Amino acid sequence: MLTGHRTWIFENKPTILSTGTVGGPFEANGNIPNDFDLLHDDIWLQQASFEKAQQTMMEEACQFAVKNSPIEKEQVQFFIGGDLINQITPTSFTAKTMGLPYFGLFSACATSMESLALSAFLINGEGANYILSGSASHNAAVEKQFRYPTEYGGQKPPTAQWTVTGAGVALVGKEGNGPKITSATIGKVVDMGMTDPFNMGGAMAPAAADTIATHLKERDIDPSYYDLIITGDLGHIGREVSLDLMNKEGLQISEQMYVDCGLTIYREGQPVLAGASGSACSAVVTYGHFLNLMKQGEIHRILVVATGALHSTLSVQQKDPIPCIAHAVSIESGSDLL
Amino acid sequence: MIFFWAFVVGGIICVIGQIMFDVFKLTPGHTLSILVVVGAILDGFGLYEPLIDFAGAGATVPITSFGNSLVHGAMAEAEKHGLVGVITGMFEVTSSGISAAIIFGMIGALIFKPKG
Amino acid sequence: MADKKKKNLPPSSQEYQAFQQQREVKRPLLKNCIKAFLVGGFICFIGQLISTAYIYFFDFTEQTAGNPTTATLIFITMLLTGFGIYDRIGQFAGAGSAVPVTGFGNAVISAAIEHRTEGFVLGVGGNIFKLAGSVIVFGVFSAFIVALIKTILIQWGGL
Amino acid sequence: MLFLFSCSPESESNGAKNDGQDVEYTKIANNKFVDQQKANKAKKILSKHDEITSINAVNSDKNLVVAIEVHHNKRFQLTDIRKRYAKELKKKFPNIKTELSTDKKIILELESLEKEIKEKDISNKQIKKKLKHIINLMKEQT
Repeated sequence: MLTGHRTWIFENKPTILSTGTVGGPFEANGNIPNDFDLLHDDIWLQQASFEKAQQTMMEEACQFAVKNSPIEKEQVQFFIGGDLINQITPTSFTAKTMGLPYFGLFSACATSMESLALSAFLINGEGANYILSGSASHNAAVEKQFRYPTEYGGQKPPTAQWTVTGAGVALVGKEGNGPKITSATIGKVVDMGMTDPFNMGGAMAPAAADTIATHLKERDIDPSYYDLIITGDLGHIGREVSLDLMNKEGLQISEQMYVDCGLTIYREGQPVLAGASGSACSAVVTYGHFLNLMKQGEIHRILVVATGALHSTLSVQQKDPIPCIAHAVSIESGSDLL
Repeated sequence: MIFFWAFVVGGIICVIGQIMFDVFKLTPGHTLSILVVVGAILDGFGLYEPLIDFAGAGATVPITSFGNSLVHGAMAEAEKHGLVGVITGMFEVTSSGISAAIIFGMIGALIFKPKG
Repeated sequence: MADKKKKNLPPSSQEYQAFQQQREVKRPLLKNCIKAFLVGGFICFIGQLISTAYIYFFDFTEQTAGNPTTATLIFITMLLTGFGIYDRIGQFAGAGSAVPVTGFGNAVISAAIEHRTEGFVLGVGGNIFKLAGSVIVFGVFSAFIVALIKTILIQWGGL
Repeated sequence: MLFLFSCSPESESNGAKNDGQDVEYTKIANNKFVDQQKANKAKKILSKHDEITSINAVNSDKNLVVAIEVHHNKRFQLTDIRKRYAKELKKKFPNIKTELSTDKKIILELESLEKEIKEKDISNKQIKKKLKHIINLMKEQT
């Protein structure tokens, strides 16, 4: 049901039945290695290319999501996902392997929540019973496409972020045990004329602030309704900027309840500069870390705001600014709703 | 002495590059292209050779010397053949850097995989 | 230049960019410059060592030792690039490892290694100068202009 | 460290000091095979200049090859210095082909040749051959 301009309330409470998360060696060495279903120690995954490695991770994440759920793969109706690589081929090839009807999405790093919102909407409207939704990224594949060859000795400024190698998939079902998807707010493309591709957090912060403010306003709730407001991959700079932006607008969001996936996944001391990014970042941290916390009963209501920068190497070279988007999905633990 | 000055002059040229990175926010591609052009222009005024005499590898190892040696090759050939030599002589002196990069690039591609 | 670009933006964007800039982590200029100086100087020092070795032990003069020195440095770069060390040095040293000819070699070799998955002809062959190409293009073109002007001045101006 | 580098090549050249000036060169003995008077004369002429820190020279009956090392701070004007002294040598030795170099390699080659001459185990023919090789090195451009 539409509330306000761009917020959906899911009264049938689509459920995240299970998740599958896969990571690489850098993530294994990070802050939350126990929240992954599978960690690889080789960034190539014995594949011929980084793109194929990413596809393999996505396939594995899908398999884990199905395995962790009470249902069979044949019961799944749709696969909704996307990634950052040219024409989202790794995701499309995964869809081929899975043999499922498929929606391919692109919202850069906001793809994870875009696909979750759409899955919830389809299930809420009885368009499907079970949907696999997720996103993947691979550090080296993204470096190659958006920046320089991985072995090139370019110096990244302290505003740069480290792309996560991993894949996160959620299996959304009509009913069952698990966290419920209660609402979603679809983001607008926000362009503040930021042009530095090495400062994604700064570029994406206004989009995140806009989506969070709209979500709270259209649902007519206070920020304190949520235990945590989780942003996708704003990093140190974007987190601080967006928090200040919202406080300036009169939204009282406290430091403790405003967390960022890009700052959660890695340890202090890993060379990630301003934090993590990549379409897998919000997916693996939400589906792995935060849903586990919810299952343990430590948190009950979260708003996940995945942020994405919608530029390409071409648009940056042609001096276009970096437009950004943020999609928000609220997830609430099952028991809380009863 | 030459070792000391090679270190200092080479280091200073790199600091100029770093300032172009950090202050003017140029990409490595822009920075290196500008430095090569600067090297060519300096040689046009006859200023780069003295620097090489003074600092040795401190002046020949930075990429600026690439512009310098391109001009040198062109000028040497131009003395013999006039204006046509400007075009034909260009790579006379510089070929080693480019050919080494191509050869070792190819060998690298044959034996190495990116480590990520 | 940056100011001119900013003037064309709507006021809300300008305001945000100023807002953002206060919170942006600044690049540590002095630290970066010192690191670039030390690493860049060290690479040139190694270059001088190699070049001196060529003069002492082979039939090369100061004039002709430059070419084998460059080739040797690029060979070392190939090993450092292939074993995944040069990109670490690059993150530490910035221009210190980008400006010497080893940086040129690294740009070529890293592109060659990276694009091998797309095949040798279209991948390696087509992308090997992806990064370093502009250096060659602008080097050659500016050298052409400089040499042209100089030649004309010498021939007609009697310089 | 600075002085270690700057001094070591010169001190190795085991040259004798001349007239209180700190220009180093070795007078090579004349023997019946090879007459090195011209080379010694060239050394004497050039040693008058302060900016030169070491001189090596060898002559055959047709060629006189001289290599000088100048004070490091003067290396910015190396091309001019080279031209100036080459001219001077040409003027002083009109009857013989003179070559002047500032290249480290030529200095090294001449040094070892001087040593061989001093130890008298080299014939006139060999000197000629070696000088030819050195001149070829000088002419070789990159």
